[in-house]
Amino acid sequence: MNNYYLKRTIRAVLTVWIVITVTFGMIRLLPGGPLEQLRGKLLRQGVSPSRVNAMIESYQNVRPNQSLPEQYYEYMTALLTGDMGQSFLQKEPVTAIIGDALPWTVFVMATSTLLIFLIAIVWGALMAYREGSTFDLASSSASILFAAMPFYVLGIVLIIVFGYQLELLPTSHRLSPDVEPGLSLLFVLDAIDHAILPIASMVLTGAGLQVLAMRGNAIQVLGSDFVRVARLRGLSDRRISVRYVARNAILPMYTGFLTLIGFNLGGSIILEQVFSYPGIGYYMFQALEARDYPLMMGIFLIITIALVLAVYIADLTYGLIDPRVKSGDSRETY
Amino acid sequence: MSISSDTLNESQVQDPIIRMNDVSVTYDNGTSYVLDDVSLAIERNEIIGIVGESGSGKSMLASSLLDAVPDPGQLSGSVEYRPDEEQTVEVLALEDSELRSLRWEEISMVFQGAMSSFNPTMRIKEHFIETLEAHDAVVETGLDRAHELLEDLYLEPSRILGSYPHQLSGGMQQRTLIALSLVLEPDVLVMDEPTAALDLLMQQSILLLLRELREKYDLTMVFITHDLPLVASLADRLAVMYAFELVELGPASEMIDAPAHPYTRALLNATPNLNAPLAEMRPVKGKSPAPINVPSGCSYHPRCPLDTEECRTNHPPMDSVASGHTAACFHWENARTEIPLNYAEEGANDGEWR
Amino acid sequence: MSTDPLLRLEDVAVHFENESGLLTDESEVVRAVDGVSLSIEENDVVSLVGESGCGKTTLGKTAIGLQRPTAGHVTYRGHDIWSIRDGKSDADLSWQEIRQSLQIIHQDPGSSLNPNRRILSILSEPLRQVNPELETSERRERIYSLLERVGMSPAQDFADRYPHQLSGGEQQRVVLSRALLMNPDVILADEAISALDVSLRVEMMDLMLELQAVFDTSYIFISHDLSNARYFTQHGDGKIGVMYLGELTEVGPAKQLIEDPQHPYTSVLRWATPDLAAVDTAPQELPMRKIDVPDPVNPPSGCRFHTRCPEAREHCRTTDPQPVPVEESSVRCFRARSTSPYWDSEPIEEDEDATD
Amino acid sequence: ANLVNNGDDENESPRHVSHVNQVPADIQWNSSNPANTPQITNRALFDPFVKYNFKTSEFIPYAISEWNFGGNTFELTVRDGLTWSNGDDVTASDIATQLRIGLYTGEPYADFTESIKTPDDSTVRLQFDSTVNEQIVTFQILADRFVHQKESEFGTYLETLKNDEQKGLKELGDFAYREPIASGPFEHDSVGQEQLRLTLRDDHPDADNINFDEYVFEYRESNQQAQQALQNGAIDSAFSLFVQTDILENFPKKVTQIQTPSNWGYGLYPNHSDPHLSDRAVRQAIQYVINRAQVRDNVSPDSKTAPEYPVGIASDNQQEWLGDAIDDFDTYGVDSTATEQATQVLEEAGYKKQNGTWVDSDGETVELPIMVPSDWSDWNTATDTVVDQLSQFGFQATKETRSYDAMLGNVFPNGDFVVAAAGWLYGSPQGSFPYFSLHHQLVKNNDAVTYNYPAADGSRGGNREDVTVPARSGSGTITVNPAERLSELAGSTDESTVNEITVEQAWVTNQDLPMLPVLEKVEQTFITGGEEWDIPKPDAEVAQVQWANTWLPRQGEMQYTGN
Amino acid sequence: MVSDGPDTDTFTFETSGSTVEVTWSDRLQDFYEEFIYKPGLVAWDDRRTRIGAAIMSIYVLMGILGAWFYPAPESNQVERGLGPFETLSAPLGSTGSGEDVLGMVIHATPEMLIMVMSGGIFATGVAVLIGTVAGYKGGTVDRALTSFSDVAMSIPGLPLVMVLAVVFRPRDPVLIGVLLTINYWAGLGRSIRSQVLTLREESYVEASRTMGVSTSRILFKDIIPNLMPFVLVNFANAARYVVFASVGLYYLGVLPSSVDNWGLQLENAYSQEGALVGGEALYQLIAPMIAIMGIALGLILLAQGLDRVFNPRVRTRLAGESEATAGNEDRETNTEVNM
Ligand SMILES: Nc1ncnc2c1ncn2[C@@H]1O[C@H](COP(=O)(O)OP(=O)(O)OP(=O)(O)O)[C@@H](O)[C@H]1O
Ligand SMILES: Nc1ncnc2c1ncn2[C@@H]1O[C@H](COP(=O)(O)OP(=O)(O)OP(=O)(O)O)[C@@H](O)[C@H]1O
Ligand SMILES: [Mg+2]
Ligand SMILES: [Mg+2]
Repeated sequence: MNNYYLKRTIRAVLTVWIVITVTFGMIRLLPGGPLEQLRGKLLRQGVSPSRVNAMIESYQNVRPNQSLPEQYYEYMTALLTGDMGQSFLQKEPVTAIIGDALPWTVFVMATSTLLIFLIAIVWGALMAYREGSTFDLASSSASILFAAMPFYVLGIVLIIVFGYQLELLPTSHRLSPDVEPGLSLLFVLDAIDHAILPIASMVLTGAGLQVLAMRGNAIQVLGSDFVRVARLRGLSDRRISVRYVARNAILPMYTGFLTLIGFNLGGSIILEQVFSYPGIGYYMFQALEARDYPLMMGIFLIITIALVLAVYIADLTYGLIDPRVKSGDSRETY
Repeated sequence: MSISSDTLNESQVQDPIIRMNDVSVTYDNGTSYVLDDVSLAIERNEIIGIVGESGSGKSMLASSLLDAVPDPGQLSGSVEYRPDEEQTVEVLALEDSELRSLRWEEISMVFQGAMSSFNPTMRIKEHFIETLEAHDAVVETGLDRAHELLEDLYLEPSRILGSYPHQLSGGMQQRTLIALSLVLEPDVLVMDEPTAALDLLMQQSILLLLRELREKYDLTMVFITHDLPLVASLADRLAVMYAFELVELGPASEMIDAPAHPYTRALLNATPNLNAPLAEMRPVKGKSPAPINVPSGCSYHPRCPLDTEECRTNHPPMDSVASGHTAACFHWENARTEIPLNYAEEGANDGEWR
Repeated sequence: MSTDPLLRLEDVAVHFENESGLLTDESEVVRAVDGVSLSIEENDVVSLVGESGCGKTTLGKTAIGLQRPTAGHVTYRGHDIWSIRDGKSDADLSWQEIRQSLQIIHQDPGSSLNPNRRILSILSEPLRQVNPELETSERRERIYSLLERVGMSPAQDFADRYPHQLSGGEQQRVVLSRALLMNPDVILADEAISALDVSLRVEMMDLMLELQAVFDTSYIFISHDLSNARYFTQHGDGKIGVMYLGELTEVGPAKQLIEDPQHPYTSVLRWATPDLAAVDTAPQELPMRKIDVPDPVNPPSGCRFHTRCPEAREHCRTTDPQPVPVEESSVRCFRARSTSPYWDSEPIEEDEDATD
Repeated sequence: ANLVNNGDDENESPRHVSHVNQVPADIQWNSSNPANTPQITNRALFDPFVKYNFKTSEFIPYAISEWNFGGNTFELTVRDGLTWSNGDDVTASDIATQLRIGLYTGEPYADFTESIKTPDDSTVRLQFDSTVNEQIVTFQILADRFVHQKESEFGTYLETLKNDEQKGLKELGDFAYREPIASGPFEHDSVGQEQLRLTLRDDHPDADNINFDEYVFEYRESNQQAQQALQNGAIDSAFSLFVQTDILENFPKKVTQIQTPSNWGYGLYPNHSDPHLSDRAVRQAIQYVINRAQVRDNVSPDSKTAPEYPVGIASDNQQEWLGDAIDDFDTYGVDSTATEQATQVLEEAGYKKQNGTWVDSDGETVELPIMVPSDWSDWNTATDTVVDQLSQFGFQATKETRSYDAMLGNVFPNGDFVVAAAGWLYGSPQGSFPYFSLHHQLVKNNDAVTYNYPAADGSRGGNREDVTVPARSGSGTITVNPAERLSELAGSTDESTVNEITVEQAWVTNQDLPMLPVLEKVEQTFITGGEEWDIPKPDAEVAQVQWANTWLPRQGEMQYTGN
Repeated sequence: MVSDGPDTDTFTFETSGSTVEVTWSDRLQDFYEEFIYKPGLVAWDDRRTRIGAAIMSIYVLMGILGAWFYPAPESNQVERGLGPFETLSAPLGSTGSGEDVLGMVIHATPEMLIMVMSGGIFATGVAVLIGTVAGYKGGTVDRALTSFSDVAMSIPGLPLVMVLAVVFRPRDPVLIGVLLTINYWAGLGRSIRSQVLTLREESYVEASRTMGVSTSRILFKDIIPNLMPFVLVNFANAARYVVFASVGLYYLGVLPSSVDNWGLQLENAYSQEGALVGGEALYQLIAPMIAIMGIALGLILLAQGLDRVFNPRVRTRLAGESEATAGNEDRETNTEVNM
């Protein structure tokens, strides 16, 4: 029993470690890796070599003259103490930038994903109940249409309509200029106000296929023997729809839900760019553009960890949700 | 044909608890009959076995009893519950809520495939509780009864109730399902191939337990199977279905010893048997018809060795063979001589093994 | 080669270990087959009967080399097939030859035919294996002729269909044909008729037996139904093996086994087999103390049947009976020998042997 | 609607809202730290030494109230009554500290400055090691410089620099100045992700000219966002905003556009180490082929101009400095694709057209990938058009994009390009004085681009070599050394020498084309007037400065008049 | 019937019917039946596939014929800033630098189709390869391949792709397609593996194994054909992902703008033409948007309908062949897609 959890935990940690190592190697082995590029840049700006070295060291926790394994060791030990180095761009510790940006991204993405699944579950189940009706047909078509739209395209449309034409909603930033973060109603409302369009563009485009998936699941469950027996047993429609249909139809979507959160974090790069929403995706893009390797790697790592964690949680908890799975082994997310 | 069979049915059954009159089930807007004009009365407290090949309409018959034919099937005819009593219930005319309480409280049903009859995400106990609650029964006493039922079925009640369906073996699930179907003390238990997926030992064990349950709880049982020998020893009466119709009905012993319909006889001969001489087992030739093109006249005539012109054009009515024994065949008298049984006549007595 | 049986299983055991343990070693071992010895001669028929999960399939697959035994040996014409497989044998027999000689027919004919291939293509496969140099047209001819032989004519029409376009009986004939086209020595028929309608079973068994003569094969016939096993075995003049929880409890000629069961478990199976002639006799008591089979992960000590055996005594609880020959049979029960200490021990008291 | 009410309800103090294109919270005000230095906000926080007026071409005294050029000295007088926001006076030693730090951080005046002294509390004196041209000194010391490094804050760095230059540079470069002590009329109040709030300082000498209490910079990341904010009145002014014609037409009437020369614009830097681009004929052909007027019209005819003569001098100043000689210069066709001339120069140089594509004498195709900053949309449009023009002519031209940061960081310093888009002029206000832009083109460009021009400085991939071009008048050729000639100019106080060298070097650029000028930009500054703000006409003299929205308040020319 | 069969002693391989001969034209005919006619019939039977196929054909036509015949976009080919439907020479209007908007849409199609194909083939190809080998071989091979895809899957796709795009600046559409799906295959490979794990236990696979059929033959004959519906559906999904991701990356300027792309068109309309603020240039935004949504719609519809093409049940029924066994379940594949 516990054995599985332990093994799964070790595997998750191992995966993160491998990803760190791979990215570390990848960035370093790229033609003219970060240090080379940075060195070249600083040297040409007329900065003296010793200063260049000092700067690189502070940027990356890595001494440029060290051998690769030594650099790796130092990088890893620094990481373990929560030190991801300094951003070239912001001259701030990477952890500080991530600490500031991450909650916003998580807020937008977790809300979006949650909404996607809520809508998918309710709507998909309704469609399944009325399979073949006009409602079903119209909803199916709408789902497919929305799914055919990339979220950033819808984002642009929403910006034009609600931001520029109707001027109903802000098109950028996390907050209005005057609002200070804090536990005030104003702050909360303003934060929501700014997140509406990004969330809407994620939800509307993301829900389509999930709705169809839920519909399929629900139809399958509706046709199953145990629902028929439950009807014969005289259970109320309410109970059947909640405990029987919904519960069993949602099960296959559960892991998808958690992994989608992780996946969407990656999508935040485009979303936050479109909405100028300074979350981790926004900074990731900036870092990418400016070759700000410490920041890039830091955010990359965070997203990876989020993804691994999502899958990890999905695997560990699936057993709790679906009693048929003993301790997860037989049914894993992937 | 229906008038005579009705009267016949009535004459055989003294105290009917359910009576089906000319029940038909059609699909595809009436173009395909999957149950064709079946009339049958079920005696209170009897075990009636309904036997037929796969696809012959047995499940449809069972579902009709509870007005639970799978969509989009059309059910016609009438099903009366307690037909000769004052509060006769016309099942097919019931309101939703009335139907809801009739089912499981009066007539309950065990499906083929117990595995898929339980909600995989709920413990067994919850199935019992929700059933009790749905029928406004007192949960405590209901659970006590469940305990008792499970014990009667050779199960450990506390362990079973605390398990999820997948944690039980097939035989356990089947017995649990039977307990669940009896928890509201129904009078009639309809079982559609309750043991088809189990091995013989488990089947026989369950049959034995059913017999005990019938005694203990005064049950009427409708037992549906494609395995004639299996029910033969359990049932009081046997009904044989062929191509969506009843072709023969009679007391179990007579149905085995002296079946009248050629199909019944062929079926019995095709059944591997511990005692019959090996050389005399014969398969039933040909295929049973699909619902869309049932042969005219006697639907069995293409496979029947005795078929005549009459069989091809006329539909044989249910003819009384003996008291309480009817068969739908023009030549049932010939059948007894033309189609000898491979076990009863001579091979029967070397089967004594105990 | 002369004295060696076609196939011999010596003290074969198959244990399935459920994956586990980097750090703990609480792995579950399912003892699917334990200490089974059995031999199959040329043109033989051996039936295996027993409850669900008792290890019939596992034993059968071990016999035809689809499952590697955890312990014991499986020899084919005197050669250990797994050492040939591993290249450790110097016998002039290749794994490929063994593989071709031992074939299987599954329970569900539907699922043992690839739904995406037409019958012709499915049946070409064995010929391709056995006779790679055969011309396409000749291959076709052979297939057509065999199809007609198993009663599927016009063959050309059937050969052109997909499996789902055949009825269950026809599918099973195709499966049988496929096995036969390999020209095998042994065919494992794992519940090969259970999925068929009652009325088709005899026909199928007849066909199998009839083709046995033509193709010169032996059968290992698995069934949970004693009457089917009897029909098949008695026709084929072979033996029936009764399995319980991974062990062979009784092996013997069909007639003897059915008419004079030695092991209490065989009697139980006998009881469970419906008897048309005995319809009128009053229902008997359940001839067992429990209905459910114990968990094969923790099989009961001593005689594995003792938890359910109506005749069990204290001796059965502690000591594992060894097979003893009784006439042509071999029985794994103390009762088969009148000198056993069994007879002196106390009957088991009901209450205390609650498993789990 | 915004759920949030802008501004505090009870305190309805008038304020001016402008925009900033950096995240305000990230800005730090130490200009010696290269990260996140301010682009506009410093102009409200700190007073400029002086202000350059484009209409009069003169410096207006401000924080430096007087300056005196003495051949090899330069004296600055600090404005009387000027204070820091913490109450201290702005003293000569504050200014000296700032200028001295510049000696270490590589400010151009470091090349000729020997010492910086403070004879008294309000005077700073720079001593040069040789004679320097007055214009150059004035531009280099006064233009674009702000009173921003208070001695009490930056003095320690200067001390360290004196003792250990490396250490000092590192410390200074790492110092993030987040709560600046202001010298301007507004002081730092609060800052967040979205806005920077400055409040009026009553003790500033010009505080009386200002009748609003706050100067707020709101973060608008992109052009579009700033345009929208201006359109719907969310901001009152915007500096240096690129606005296309049709959008301009949509702006409310009250929004005034002030156009000033930027002395800067889109041009192409050939990499002179490229086998083809090292060939003058190819550069000239390209210049002939590019139809600058068409490029201008495609990008935005209102805010771009097509320079008449491809020389290293801004359009506005060409006539003034080149005088009659201008007629000798080649225009390379402003509003046409001069196919004939281009073909002619190429063929003379041994190139030929093969299957519609130009190849050199070895049969190698002339490939012209043009690298352009991806984030600058107008430059992308310009490049698209240029690419089309070049392709039609038969060059194999393509567009490549990199972020501007990447160009600055990699492409430019490493010379990692064939043709790069970059500014071909020096920029305001120095760009008004030809020395700077000629020096920029010929010797040491401002963008630190390694363009490998042989005559250029070593830091730009050159060797300070001589250049031979056809003589401007008559036949024959002249050979000059641009680096030497321009430093001669820098050291000269003689007007005719200055003129002569200017014309000569302009001629060299015109013939040799070290860079290929395409467009010049008009700086667009927007201020909302109407009912709310009282502002001058866009072409009023006082408004003709760089980014008037921070200058007009000091002059009392941007008054709040009501809601 | 067999039980009544006359001779049970001898059995010879003889055909009772006409002689069987297979000619090449027969084979061609067979091939046409199996791979073109019947799939086509099935596809055509389903409304979704029909629409999807129609949409995709439009794009293919646009990519081949359109790009061939329609003039390539070029600045100043027409008047600047034309609105849509004003002139025939630029039916959808022109940009501020006088490029024909329709031309831009059309000429972005060929590269997009190449990207989509290469990305789809790469993603599904690698997934099938890794999934089937891992699933069928089991043991160490399985563990190694599974760990490999685990790690590949744990690297966030879009960020990874962006980093690689920035570094390698791929221009070749084939390469871009591959790059975009650089770890898309991983999740797919895992689900293929688990399907193979089930398929491997199927009786018919065991039968093939028992006959001694080689592993590769089993994979190609028994396993992969059964995965085809799944693979096809996911091919379409991967293709859609490639469309979305490539347009997004072109829009952000992460991919080098060496070819025409709808993303570049969007970005130009957005940031250069002021489509947001002014509203006049909105049509320049709408044209590429419709192009993007159209192709995505086509791919989704195809994916939804495609899995039926490989379902022999549906196929034979539609081809009018007899069907002996009852039960004609039409499978609906639940498409679960990310992005
Ligand atoms: N939903 C349906 N639509 C159309 N025909 C149906 C439907 N359900 C069942 N049938 C047909 O009705 C006929 C009778 O079915 P039924 O399930 O009663 O057979 P059965 O005797 O119970 O067979 P089995 O032994 O296989 O359970 C069959 O031919 C079947 O194909
Ligand atoms: N691959 C396997 N891994 C683990 N346990 C297995 C495996 N195969 C079979 N078993 C277990 O071994 C035991 C014997 O299985 P087997 O399939 O041989 O029984 P059987 O007699 O054929 O049963 P049935 O009649 O149900 O087919 C069962 O308990 C089964 O759960
Ligand atoms: Mg049924
Ligand atoms: Mg088995």
